[in-house]
Amino acid sequence: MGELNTAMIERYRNSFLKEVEANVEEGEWVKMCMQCGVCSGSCPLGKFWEHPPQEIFMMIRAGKREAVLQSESVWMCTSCYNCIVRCPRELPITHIMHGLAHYAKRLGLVPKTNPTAKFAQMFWDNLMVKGRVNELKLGLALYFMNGFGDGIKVALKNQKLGMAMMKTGRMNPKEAFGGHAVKDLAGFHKVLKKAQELEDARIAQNGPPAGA
Amino acid sequence: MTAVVATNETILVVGGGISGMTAALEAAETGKRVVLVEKRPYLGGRVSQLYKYFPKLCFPTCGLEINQRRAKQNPNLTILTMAEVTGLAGDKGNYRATVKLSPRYVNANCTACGDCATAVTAQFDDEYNYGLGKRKGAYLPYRMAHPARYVLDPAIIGTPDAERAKAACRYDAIDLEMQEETIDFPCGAVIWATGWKPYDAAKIQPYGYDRFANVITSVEFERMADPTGPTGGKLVRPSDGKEAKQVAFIQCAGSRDRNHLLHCSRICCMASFKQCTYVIDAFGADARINVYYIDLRAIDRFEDFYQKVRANQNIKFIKSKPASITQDKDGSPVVHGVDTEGYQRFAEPHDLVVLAIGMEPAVDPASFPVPIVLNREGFIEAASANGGVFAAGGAADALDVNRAVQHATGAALRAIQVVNSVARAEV
Amino acid sequence: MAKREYSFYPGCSSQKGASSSNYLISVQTMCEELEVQLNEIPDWNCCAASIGYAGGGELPRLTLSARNIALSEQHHPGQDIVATCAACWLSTREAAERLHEDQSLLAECNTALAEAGLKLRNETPIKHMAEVLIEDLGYEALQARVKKPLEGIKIAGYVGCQTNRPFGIAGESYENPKYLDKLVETLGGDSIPDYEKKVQCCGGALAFSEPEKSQEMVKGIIEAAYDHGADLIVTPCPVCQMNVEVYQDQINQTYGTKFQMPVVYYSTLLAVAYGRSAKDAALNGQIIPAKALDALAAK
Amino acid sequence: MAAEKKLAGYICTGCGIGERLDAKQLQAVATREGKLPSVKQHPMLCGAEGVKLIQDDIDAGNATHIMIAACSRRSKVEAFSFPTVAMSRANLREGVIWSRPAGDAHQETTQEMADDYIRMAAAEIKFMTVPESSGEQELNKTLLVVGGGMTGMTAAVEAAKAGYPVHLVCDEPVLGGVWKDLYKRVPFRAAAFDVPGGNDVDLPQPEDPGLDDLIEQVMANGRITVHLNAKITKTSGAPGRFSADISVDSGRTLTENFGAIVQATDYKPYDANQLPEFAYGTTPDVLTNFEFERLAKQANGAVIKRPSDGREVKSVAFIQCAGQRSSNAGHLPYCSGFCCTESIKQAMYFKAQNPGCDATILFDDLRTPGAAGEDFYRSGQQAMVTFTKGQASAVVAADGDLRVKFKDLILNEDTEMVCDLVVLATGQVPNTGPDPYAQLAVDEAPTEEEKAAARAALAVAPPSILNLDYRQGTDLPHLKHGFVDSHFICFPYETRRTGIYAAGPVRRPMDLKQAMDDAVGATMKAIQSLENAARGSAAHPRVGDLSYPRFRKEGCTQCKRCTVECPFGAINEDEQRYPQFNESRCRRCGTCMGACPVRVISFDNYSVDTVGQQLKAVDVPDEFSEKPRILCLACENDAYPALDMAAQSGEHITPFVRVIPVRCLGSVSLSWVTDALNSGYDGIVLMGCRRDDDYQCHFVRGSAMAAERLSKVGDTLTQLNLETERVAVHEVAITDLKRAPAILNEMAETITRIGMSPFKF
Repeated sequence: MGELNTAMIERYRNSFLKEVEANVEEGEWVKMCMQCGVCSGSCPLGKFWEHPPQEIFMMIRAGKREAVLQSESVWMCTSCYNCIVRCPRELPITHIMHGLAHYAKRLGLVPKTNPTAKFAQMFWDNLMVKGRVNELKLGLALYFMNGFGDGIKVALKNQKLGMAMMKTGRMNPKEAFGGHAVKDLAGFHKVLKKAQELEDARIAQNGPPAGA
Repeated sequence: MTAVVATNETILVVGGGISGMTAALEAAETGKRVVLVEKRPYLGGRVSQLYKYFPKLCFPTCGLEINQRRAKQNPNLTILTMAEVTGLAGDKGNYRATVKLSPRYVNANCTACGDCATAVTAQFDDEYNYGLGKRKGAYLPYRMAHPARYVLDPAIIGTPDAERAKAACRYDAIDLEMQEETIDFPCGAVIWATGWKPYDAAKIQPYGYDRFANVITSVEFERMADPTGPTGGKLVRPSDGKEAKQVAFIQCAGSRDRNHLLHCSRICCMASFKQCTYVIDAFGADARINVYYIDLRAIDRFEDFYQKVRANQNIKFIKSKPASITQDKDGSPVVHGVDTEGYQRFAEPHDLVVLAIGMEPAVDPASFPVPIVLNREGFIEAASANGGVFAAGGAADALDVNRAVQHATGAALRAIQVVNSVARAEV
Repeated sequence: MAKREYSFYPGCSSQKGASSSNYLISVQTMCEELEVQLNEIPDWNCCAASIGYAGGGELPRLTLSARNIALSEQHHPGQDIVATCAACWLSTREAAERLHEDQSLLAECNTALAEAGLKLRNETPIKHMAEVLIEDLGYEALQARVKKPLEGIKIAGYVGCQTNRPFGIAGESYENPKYLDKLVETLGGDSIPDYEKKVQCCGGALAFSEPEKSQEMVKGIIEAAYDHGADLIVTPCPVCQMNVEVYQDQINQTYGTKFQMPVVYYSTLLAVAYGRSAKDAALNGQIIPAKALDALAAK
Repeated sequence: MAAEKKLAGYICTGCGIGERLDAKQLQAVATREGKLPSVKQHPMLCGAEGVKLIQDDIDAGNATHIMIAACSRRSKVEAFSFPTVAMSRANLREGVIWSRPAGDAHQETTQEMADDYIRMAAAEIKFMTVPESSGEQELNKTLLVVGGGMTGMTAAVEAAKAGYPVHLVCDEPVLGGVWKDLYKRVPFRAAAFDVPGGNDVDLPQPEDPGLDDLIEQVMANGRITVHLNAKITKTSGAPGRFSADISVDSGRTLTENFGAIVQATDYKPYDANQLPEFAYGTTPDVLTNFEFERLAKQANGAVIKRPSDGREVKSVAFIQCAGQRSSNAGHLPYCSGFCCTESIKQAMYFKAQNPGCDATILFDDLRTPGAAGEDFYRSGQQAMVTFTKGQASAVVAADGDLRVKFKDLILNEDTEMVCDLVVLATGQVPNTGPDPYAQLAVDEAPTEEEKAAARAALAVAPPSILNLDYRQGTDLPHLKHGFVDSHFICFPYETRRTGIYAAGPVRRPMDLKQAMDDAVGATMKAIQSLENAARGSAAHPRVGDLSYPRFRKEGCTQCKRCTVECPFGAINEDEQRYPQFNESRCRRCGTCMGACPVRVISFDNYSVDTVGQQLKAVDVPDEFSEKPRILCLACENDAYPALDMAAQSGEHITPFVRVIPVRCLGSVSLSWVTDALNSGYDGIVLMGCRRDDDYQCHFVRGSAMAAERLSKVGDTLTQLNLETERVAVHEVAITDLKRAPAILNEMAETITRIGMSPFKF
């Protein structure tokens, strides 16, 4: 995706705000922020933020492209919607955060070690396979996402939990083989493939012409 | 039956607050006949509930005394209290107004001696003090009320209290048979000065006005600071009556917020600066004040006052719209948020949080007697489509007292232009 | 009363052998009692929840929900869609609204759906089960069927995020929703109206990827429940239920706490109060047993 | 007015007066000592029956001067309204029975209090007459509007609409003034009410300034006479009879008569040469908001080019508060109020012409109040104007670019921005004449440096605009920062030069919409003042008062104190240097009366006698009676109501005080003080309004003047070798319900401490 990144840099020169407006889901709202900070104060993960939402919006205006797209912060949103319901300008902050994260991923700027980015991707890949999430496979994949050794550690840490889940019928080993799936899988895949094409097409011709 | 002498050269002023009083007096003192209609039992509106004015820190009752004297002495002015305009027929230069008069149960004989209040027992929330205190069922709305005439709360009519009140009056001033009446009279122009109301703070859920005793509104704080108010001028925590030395002022409480009021209410920043001085006057060096704001709007010459307040070391200004308020174990409201200047998180406990509450226009489009041009914020726009109806003061925009009076004075001329043209037409 | 019918969207985690399969069981029991018939949307797919955003762009994610709604409209015309999972409900309803606002997106969606011969009319109301209970049925109807009041059981109503924001239950505030408390009282239990963590996010989205963060958040939620003397926590959201219940051991290890706070679904409460067995109420699905309810169910 | 005085007294025994006091005794006092031939009592004088009792006597010609002993003069005003007769009121309710505890212990002294108030009111009425207007008045409906800008033109048009002719004087060859360079104006209206699709749909956009339309209205209006390139070289007279010399550049001068005047001279753009840090003057690509507006007007919607090299502007920065809100030398200390929305508007010019252009506004506090203001802010954001909370420190011009150095206050970092053009949001400087009191300021300055400052101010004083032929100077007095605003929050059009009203940015900084609104209000007041002048009635705050200063020329020593002390500069001096009162300029505060050492100035209804005789009428017991007498002269607007309301709320005062309301402490004649001391009063308390910079005296300087005069009373006391504590001056506010009575009680204690006055007979 490196070339898309370069293309975007070229296309939007100095205006990161315009780039966000054109390419990020709900990005056209960023300009309406009045820097009151209610979102930053409302985020339950606030204290973990390097850059809280309102600051990210300011950074976007200030053209801090890399700092924003490579920040761990945009991956920290738990979709609790506190910010959205409190924002005096009704910015869809949750979606903008997700949009930024997705855009960063498209451009290949996601910090390599960000666990949520990885998990989120796994989750998507997982559901894309059979149209429904396979918790067991997702869980296993997750344990091993940072390599085999690490995975074992995590697995052991969660072993007790795993047993309990199975005992209560809330985890099923059989899911490892086959598992729940959408019946019309072919149709499902066709639909999603098409959606992806349309999306890519839109992004490709999005935004003002180069040099604007 | 209340009789009103009026012609289509008469100016009808709706609302007896500072704007309505001003418009009415300016027109009357120019020689025009004016009928002033006020919903409350007395004139003065919201300014009568203020302790001080910014930026001079002088007392609203001072100017009110002058305006009331002007009103008492002016033969051109007819004042109807406990009255509401329910209808307006006709058009510019030729209206007919319908006015509903609610019974006061006290007639002009009243000498304001107060015997009836002594006689009755039932108590009610005192609306003049925004419910912070109680009043009797027979009451003088407040000490300087004009007309200086007692009122009987409709709730005591038909109860022994009503009889007690009647029995106590030596001037045959209490008339329990008084009925609501509807009158109508002509007028040439209408000045709509129904002012504003404080935005319902309970709707601002993150701040817990409805959950935490020590979160109050700026209008309530104003009553608290008034020596004649419910706490005798003491700044205290409603929860336990302890002195409120650590006070937070939260700006834009309801204003500049698409979940509440779209507009900036203009007065709140200055009002909070003023109220900061109350806290400083009360506790001096022990006062600790945090003002949380988005933009500080001390416009034009008000800047002087802002700088004066800003210079006080015990007052901190934090550029932040607080996210939420919680309550700690001893009932202190804790303000949570982020200082956006350099990103600092805070969770500050205070004795008292004052919400600088926004101004909601007291203009109800649903019940407005004629078609009227409103803006998105609900204020009346100046528009020729409004015919001979002119908004004055808080009905037209979020205005401080000075600007409201300025605007109302202009509205008086607009009305005079109409009735003067009527006059010439009739010559 | 005539049976109410809904087009039902269970969601991945309610499937047999999945993390909230117990939720589904108790919901089915509850619905039997309330004469509510759930018609599962045939061949529904995952909604991508609120974590699908990394891999899935806007349109693909919307299309997932669009497919579900389209299927429902095709097979259960005229029936409101009801979801039990907060995330499923939210994604689906959000998608529906987004596609309402943005006609070009709707068009693209339908182009994609056409690949499988589907069409989205997008005219179906999308409800959470809590809305069905409170708005469609009402507290009175819920109370009428109570056989075993939850007397003496103190229950913290943990609403969490996604049934509450941004849509929420009609008439409830984002900051202090009372519907779970009212529900508890309706069932004869003791509510904790001033449970201050009732809308605090549990960090579910990070439970797998950054457990240390989410578990710290969960800790606060459980602590507050203990502070108010709660016997158990009730929640309307599978992510919350799972996240708040199952990590208590690990939290105890990390923080040296001794948490053993049962976390149940409202549907479990209703099933028990309506006199159904522990099994029907899916109490056997509790990793931390809800003893008070077990006892009551056993009576 | 009947030539023969028919005195009559009426005593009300209602509201507990009858129970608490011996009415027979009161009656006796009124007849025997008060010498009122007819005295009647009624249990409810304010009732229909009581009022009829009085009215009948008046109608029968048996009462031309009436004394009403009942409640305070502030109560039952409408009931006791007998405009055809002179009336005095003895305050027995608030002033006596409500101010005193009940019970035998207090009965004697309380009764004495009441008796005295009867004596006082009876004495007062003998010296009152019903005021009649002097008869000089005539109605002159023509207004003079000074200033041809949008403010002045609005004033002219609105006055004309009300039927009042106007002469509009503009010192430039064309109308428009400072507003004529406007390309567009900040929208006057907020977003429309009923637009579907959410709050950010159809937000207000910059709109046509409406200048041409207004000019057309002015020119087309038959009631408006326009004088271009004209100046006012002399203004004399008073409301209803102003006379102004209007000189046009041809050298011709015409003299016109006017009823009232509106000064709408707007503002002068701030001189940005005081802002070298922003490279103003070193590169043409740094402009003020005023200069840029001109540039935009020339471009008229086409590409906006850089003055330096004609290159299209692709990035522009607006620096807010440039040379404003700052204590630096040469900067404006105030906020000009219009610049935030002005910059948003100007930034939108670029966006409208080329959405790709980057426009950034560097602000500290964005001030867009009200409904329209906040809508316009969102409108600017929607147009993708970038708003950055930052403090600009410098602008550097280097190789064709401008580098704006600033601190980003949100991101908390010192940074810079490169752009093609920089616009400085500079402020408004009021376009007023010299402050008439600038000279006085020099004289009165306590310290040397303040004197120096005052002299400096005097040195750079602007040329006169009105050229008033007034004893107290040529122009409207300044309030602060050179603005001629009113000092009263409740009375924004209060003026210290009766009949002359300021409108627009001469009063305070403001934007175009406010200026035009303000013009309407000022015009209203101007019209009102000429109408009242025609009736011989006073202007605010004593509208309806027909009295005016009468003076005994033969007694006048030409000391000029009245002409100097009049807070409204109403009094001139005639050829023989006698005071010339210009009654329609007079506000009836009586400061001249208080100033006059020879007591030759008086009003029909308020004079040295109406008060002097009251204090003499009081019965002063001898030295050994242990019944001191304290005189309290209280401002009728604040102190007196405070005492009334204190009584109403149950506060008690010493029975030894006798309170006399005065129009203003400025009207207090020192003779009253000396008379009181000579006739054996033991203490004197004077209650006036706050008089510092935040003065609350409704006659502006009255309270201050009184304080100044009374500061010398100490000497008098020492000469009489009396203790100086016997006379005290206090600032009392209408809210001092506890303090006002306390002050009186303290004086009583002081007397007990220092003993009775030896001057008793």
